[in-house]
Amino acid sequence: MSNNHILKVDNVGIRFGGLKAVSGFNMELHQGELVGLIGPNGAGKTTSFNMLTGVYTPSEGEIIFEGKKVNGLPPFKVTRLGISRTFQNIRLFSEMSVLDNVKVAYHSQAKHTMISSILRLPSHFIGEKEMEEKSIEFLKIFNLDGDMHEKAKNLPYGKQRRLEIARALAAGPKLLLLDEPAAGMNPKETAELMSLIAFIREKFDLTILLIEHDMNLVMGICERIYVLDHGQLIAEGTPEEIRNNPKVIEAYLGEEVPAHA
Amino acid sequence: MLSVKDIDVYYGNIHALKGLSLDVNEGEIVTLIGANGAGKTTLLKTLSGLLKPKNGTIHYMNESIVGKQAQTIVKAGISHVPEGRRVFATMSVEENLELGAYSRKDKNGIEKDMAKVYETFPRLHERRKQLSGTLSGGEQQMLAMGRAIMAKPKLLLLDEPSMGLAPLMVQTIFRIVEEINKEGTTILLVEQNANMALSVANRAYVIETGRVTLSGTAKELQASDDIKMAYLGGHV
Amino acid sequence: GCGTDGGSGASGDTIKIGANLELSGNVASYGTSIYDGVKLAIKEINANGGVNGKKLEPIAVDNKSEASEATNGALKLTDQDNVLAIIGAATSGNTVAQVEVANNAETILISPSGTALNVTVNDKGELNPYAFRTTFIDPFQGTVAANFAINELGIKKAAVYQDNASDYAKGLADAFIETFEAAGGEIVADEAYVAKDTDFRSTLTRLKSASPEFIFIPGYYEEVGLIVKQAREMGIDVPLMGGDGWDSPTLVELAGAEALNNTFTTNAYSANDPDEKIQQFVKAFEKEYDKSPDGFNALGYDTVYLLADAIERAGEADAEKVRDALEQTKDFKLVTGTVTIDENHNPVKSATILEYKDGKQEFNSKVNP
Amino acid sequence: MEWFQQLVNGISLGSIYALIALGYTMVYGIIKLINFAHGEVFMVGSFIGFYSIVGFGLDFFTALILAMALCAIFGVLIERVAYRRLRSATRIAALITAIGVSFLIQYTFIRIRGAGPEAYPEVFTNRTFELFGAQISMKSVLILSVSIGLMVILQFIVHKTKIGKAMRAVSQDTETARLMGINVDNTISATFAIGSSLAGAAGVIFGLYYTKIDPLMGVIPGIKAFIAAVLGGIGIIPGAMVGGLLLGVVETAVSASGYSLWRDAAAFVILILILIFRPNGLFGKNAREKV
Amino acid sequence: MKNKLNKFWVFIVVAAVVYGVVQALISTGILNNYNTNTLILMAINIMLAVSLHLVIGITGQFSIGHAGFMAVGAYVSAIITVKLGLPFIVAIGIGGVVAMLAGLLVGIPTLRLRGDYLAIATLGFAEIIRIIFLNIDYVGGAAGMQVSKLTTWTFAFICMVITIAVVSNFTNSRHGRACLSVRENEVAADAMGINTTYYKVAAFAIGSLFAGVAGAIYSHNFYIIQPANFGFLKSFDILIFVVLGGLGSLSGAVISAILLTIVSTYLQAFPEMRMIFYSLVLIVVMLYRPQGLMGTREITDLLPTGKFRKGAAQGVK
Ligand SMILES: Nc1ncnc2c1ncn2[C@@H]1O[C@H](COP(=O)(O)OP(=O)(O)OP(=O)(O)O)[C@@H](O)[C@H]1O
Ligand SMILES: Nc1ncnc2c1ncn2[C@@H]1O[C@H](COP(=O)(O)OP(=O)(O)OP(=O)(O)O)[C@@H](O)[C@H]1O
Ligand SMILES: [Mg+2]
Ligand SMILES: [Mg+2]
Repeated sequence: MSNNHILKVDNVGIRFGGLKAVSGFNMELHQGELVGLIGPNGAGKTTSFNMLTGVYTPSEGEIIFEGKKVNGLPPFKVTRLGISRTFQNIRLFSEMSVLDNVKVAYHSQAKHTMISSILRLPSHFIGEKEMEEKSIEFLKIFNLDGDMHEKAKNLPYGKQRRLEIARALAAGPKLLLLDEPAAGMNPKETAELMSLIAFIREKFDLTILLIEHDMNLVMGICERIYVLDHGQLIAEGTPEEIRNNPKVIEAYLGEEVPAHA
Repeated sequence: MLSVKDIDVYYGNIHALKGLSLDVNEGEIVTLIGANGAGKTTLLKTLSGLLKPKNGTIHYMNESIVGKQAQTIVKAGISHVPEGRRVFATMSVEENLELGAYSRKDKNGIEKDMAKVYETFPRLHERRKQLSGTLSGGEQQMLAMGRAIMAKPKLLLLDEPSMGLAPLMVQTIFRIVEEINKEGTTILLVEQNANMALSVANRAYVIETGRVTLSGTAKELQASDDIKMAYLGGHV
Repeated sequence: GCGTDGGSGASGDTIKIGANLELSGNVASYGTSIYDGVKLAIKEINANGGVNGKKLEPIAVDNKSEASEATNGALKLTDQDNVLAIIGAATSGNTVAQVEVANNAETILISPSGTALNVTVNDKGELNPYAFRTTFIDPFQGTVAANFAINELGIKKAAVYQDNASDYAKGLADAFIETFEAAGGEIVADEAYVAKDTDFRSTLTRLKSASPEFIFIPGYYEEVGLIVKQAREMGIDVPLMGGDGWDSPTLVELAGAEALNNTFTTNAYSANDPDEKIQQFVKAFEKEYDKSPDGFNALGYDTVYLLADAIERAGEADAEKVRDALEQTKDFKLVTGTVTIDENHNPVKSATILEYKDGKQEFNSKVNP
Repeated sequence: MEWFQQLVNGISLGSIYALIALGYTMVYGIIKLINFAHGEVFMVGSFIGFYSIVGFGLDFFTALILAMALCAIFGVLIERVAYRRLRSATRIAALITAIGVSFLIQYTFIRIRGAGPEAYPEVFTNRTFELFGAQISMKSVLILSVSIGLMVILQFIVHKTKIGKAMRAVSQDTETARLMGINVDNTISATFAIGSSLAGAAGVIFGLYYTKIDPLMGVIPGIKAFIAAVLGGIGIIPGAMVGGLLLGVVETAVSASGYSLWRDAAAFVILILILIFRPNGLFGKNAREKV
Repeated sequence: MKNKLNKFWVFIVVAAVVYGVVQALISTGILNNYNTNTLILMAINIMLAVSLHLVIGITGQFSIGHAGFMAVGAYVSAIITVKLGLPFIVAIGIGGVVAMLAGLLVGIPTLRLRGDYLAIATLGFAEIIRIIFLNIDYVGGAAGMQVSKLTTWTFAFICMVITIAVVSNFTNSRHGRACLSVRENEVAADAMGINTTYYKVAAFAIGSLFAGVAGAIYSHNFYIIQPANFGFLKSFDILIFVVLGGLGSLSGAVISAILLTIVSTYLQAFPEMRMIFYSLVLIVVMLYRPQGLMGTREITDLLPTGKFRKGAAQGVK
């Protein structure tokens, strides 16, 4: 199991001015795993995602994805290598239609050139047609095809969250990073989201890393969990181990651990 | 203390609140639960004067506050902690708290309340010179609540104080909510985290697409199967 | 109609005169000044019974100080309004933008203040058959100034500080430098400024350290006023000289009477000239607009009279005949001098050299072309 | 010592830019509006000063106060009529409106009094003194001190007073500011009043220093003030001051080297270089969006 | 898909018809020189508006120095016909290409700036370009350069149609959507694999190309070009077309360019009130319709087919 890792985070750290937001972070993800990343607010979870996706360049350490070093690459190149993400604060293309949001993500898989589009050559029509069909497929999975001509900003919040995931999938990732996908959802919606995540993992053969504060969700679907506190890894293990880890209880969970998983 | 009758609120053509009514009595914690987009935030914004209802009445301490400016309502004792915290990021913690007391003139009272806030939230005292934009989510939530307390409210409107917070922090926040209430502030609490909300509240309303569909004491609702299905995670 | 009938311009008992001027935009102050002069002249002429019994009817278009709008305006005046003649524009560039239109439509075009050679003669050296001007061409004043500096003031080392955005200033400067050097003088500094500027101190500091005995400053009064003032403040006491662009009562206000001592200008006329014609104009203008006229006012005013005189001599408002009459204008007395139109459609006027003394222009000498 | 004279020249030019930029950055910082009409308020202030000195025979300081007061009212009026409705619109719509307001003021003015220039009366006998061989005019010393004084006052108002805190709160989040009990409309009006009265003061002082005023005089200084404000960092008061001075010194340095025609180009090159290396201006916080 | 193919051809056919009708009116003398010239001016303004629309409306890059690229096209093409004596059509092409190169040169360093910082940098570059021409004696400096009139209605119209077709085809493709996504949320676009710098620069280059073409048509229509014609006020004029039409709406840009050209020419007859009226029009439109005349909609959205599509979408929902 240890040699089929898809992502290896080796002693990574970053500082903002004097603040060490993350330091000495180690993590390994294996093909097909579903892993959780938890920790108190400001622990450096989102910052870690930002380093994994090229938004920030780590000031130390290495990030190896499928044998290739990805730290230092700009975000769009990282995405093209196969890491895509959602955002903690939703970042849709709000004035564009739901369909176009997904098409944008499918962009790098299409081949027709700018010239062919400007001259309306046959390759343009073929390429656009394929994009449209593929994008609608993604929307169908998330049950968003009914809203495909709606502007993204007009969707209700829950659908916007789902669209973000659909869009991230359309970018063709092997590793999907979800930043608090259930934030602002009520327990019922969260439960639906859980099954959806499990479904897409199977269907697209994905490895998933997710940040979440909803312990029902994290403990419910993650196979392994990493816990960050003050930018440092304080624990790693199965949900059961994490739930009972005194350090995690002190820093993060508090006494009232949800009873049901 | 607060009585809302049949209000309709619109965003352009969107009819967000449809003839909604509810009451809050002095000293209570009342919680509103409901799905995304049900209209909870809209209601709070209407109460604090950020939005104007098209029809209906809102009485606070037996006086109509419909059409009053936000600053007048704040002076009258209603203080609103907005969704998403909304601290003034490039101002220090202390300045944020001072702004909370913006409409007050009693210098001594302000100082006293400031001390009280720091007592309730020692973390804020520790960080009082830090720019609030660099605080962690939980700290920002504390600041937002502290800022509202600085207005010396009789009625505190809280919009999803647990959103995006770590479990430990959620517990802290709810503990503080109960403390504030014990010290005499009435609280109207909007929450997605219905479990938590119902466990601290006296009464609750359920809102769906702009209407109240259910109300009762927190105990009753916690026991209701419908509520369990819809809002407590489906574990009947 | 496309004006192929020779731009009749006369319908019934009026003669339509277009004014295509910079009434807004960058150089709005020049255009509006000219237009004030034009309006006054037309009012006077009409009050005196018009030209050949016909009233002059002005039709103005604003070219926003832009060439494209000037072309378009000229097309409107020729194609739509069928004017007999167009007065404008204030600057050479905006006039050049109308020349072809006027030629094609056989409509007279008179620029009151466009000094560049290519207003009346195109780049290939051919005469633009319908284009005229009321003001001097550039080289004459520059030559006069250079001769004056050398012969009257005994200057050996001169500096030039010119308005870079104006072809007028450039023309004067080139002629000055050429004449001055040919006569054995030395140009110790040649600097330029940008129109609409207000702070000239840094370049003046440079000029000062070149120690010239005389500075030639071709340009318009708006900047020149400030330059003179700032130069004196910086301790530059040498004689300063410029052309008719200096001519405005505002110059004295801007620079201050004291700073203007020891400065000279070439001009076709002086508002302080006791000459009856000039004083009449000054009085009429002050009565109408409650301010003293500047050079642009006078040129606008003169342009109308120049045109009216030609129409009168032509006997009818026919563009071709009026053009011929314009070409034959000889020793016609205007406010800005006594004019003869030469073979290149340029006015030949004698220049006067004026000296400022305590804020008053005083006659120094007269130079014939 | 020519360079010293040139440095003096540069600082006096720059302090005029700074003076206009102070008011500009104030308004700019709070409602994030590139208020092109600021240059026109400056122009109007200049004319108010002119007419009250020449027309009504007031003394300089009374004229200055009057211009500041009337400009404050004028600025508030512009905000009420033209900008208030656009608060929730895109910034670019507000920008176009500002350009419209700017044209409207210019050409209404031209319509009323013509486009020609007016010359400011000499209210002080201009004294100059010599320092290290450079001629320094008392007026430029006055302007520099006024600019620095105003900067200090503004900085105090914005950071230390209650209204200043309200202004900063409004600039970050109007809705939450209202929840604090802040009257947003009044706060914005106050900002416009202060910013516009500064523009008025700058107008009068400009007239005093440069003598010539005309209805289009606000255009170039308006743009220069915008540059100075951006150079220093949007909304940062000492930034506007430094930005203005820097701009003045750079422009003078270019002219002093004999490239006066390239002056504006060089100023822009410097500006662009600074922006490329410090994308938020000299004093701007690194406001990189937190993802 | 078929629908989109058709849309393109419908546009071409409509264009051909408009051209034919106007040409006939010109030949029969019903439209005089003045009217024709106004139409040419309109075509130029449309090109400028549409090219800037790509930069601001589609890609969201706040450029307020578009006149600079127009100046490059105007001067370069004028040099080619006047000084080198080459045909006009070559001049248009080279003028456009050189303007595009200028766009690349300006775009690459500045497009990493945002918002007002980008605005001031583009304004600065346009001024630099203008000052460069001001200081080159070869093109006449401040006095300007005389250019022979070679622009005809045909040249202007064809260039305009090409501009609209290219910008519209570009926009309605994955490349245009990439630009839109940059406008909407640059961070997210980047995270979705869009090379945001590339698309910003590409949009800027295409915008500059057509600004250059418009400049070439412009310089050969008004007999003379001077650096003063290309100052920031010109850039503002173009910006006003785009914003007034509705940011993000190509047809809005076209419509407002047409309307404002008409308003502006009509107001020539009221010289003293002209700018007052013009500014009032601007203010009133912005106050009562801050999203611009068309908002983000296209004219085709208002046609029956567009309505049908929207209706259908709502039906499913
Ligand atoms: N661009 C930045 N500049 C300065 N500090 C930053 C920046 N980005 C993040 N930080 C700081 O790094 C720390 C980690 O932030 P991060 O957003 O990663 O937390 P998180 O674990 O995602 O928290 P939450 O659960 O609240 O989302 C915080 O203290 C934050 O303020
Ligand atoms: N500014 C706005 N413009 C238009 N519609 C809005 C606006 N704000 C909210 N709405 C709509 O009004 C309805 C109620 O929204 P509201 O924000 O009050 O819901 P909520 O119950 O607070 O949901 P959440 O749990 O997501 O915070 C939703 O349909 C929403 O889309
Ligand atoms: Mg986070
Ligand atoms: Mg809400």
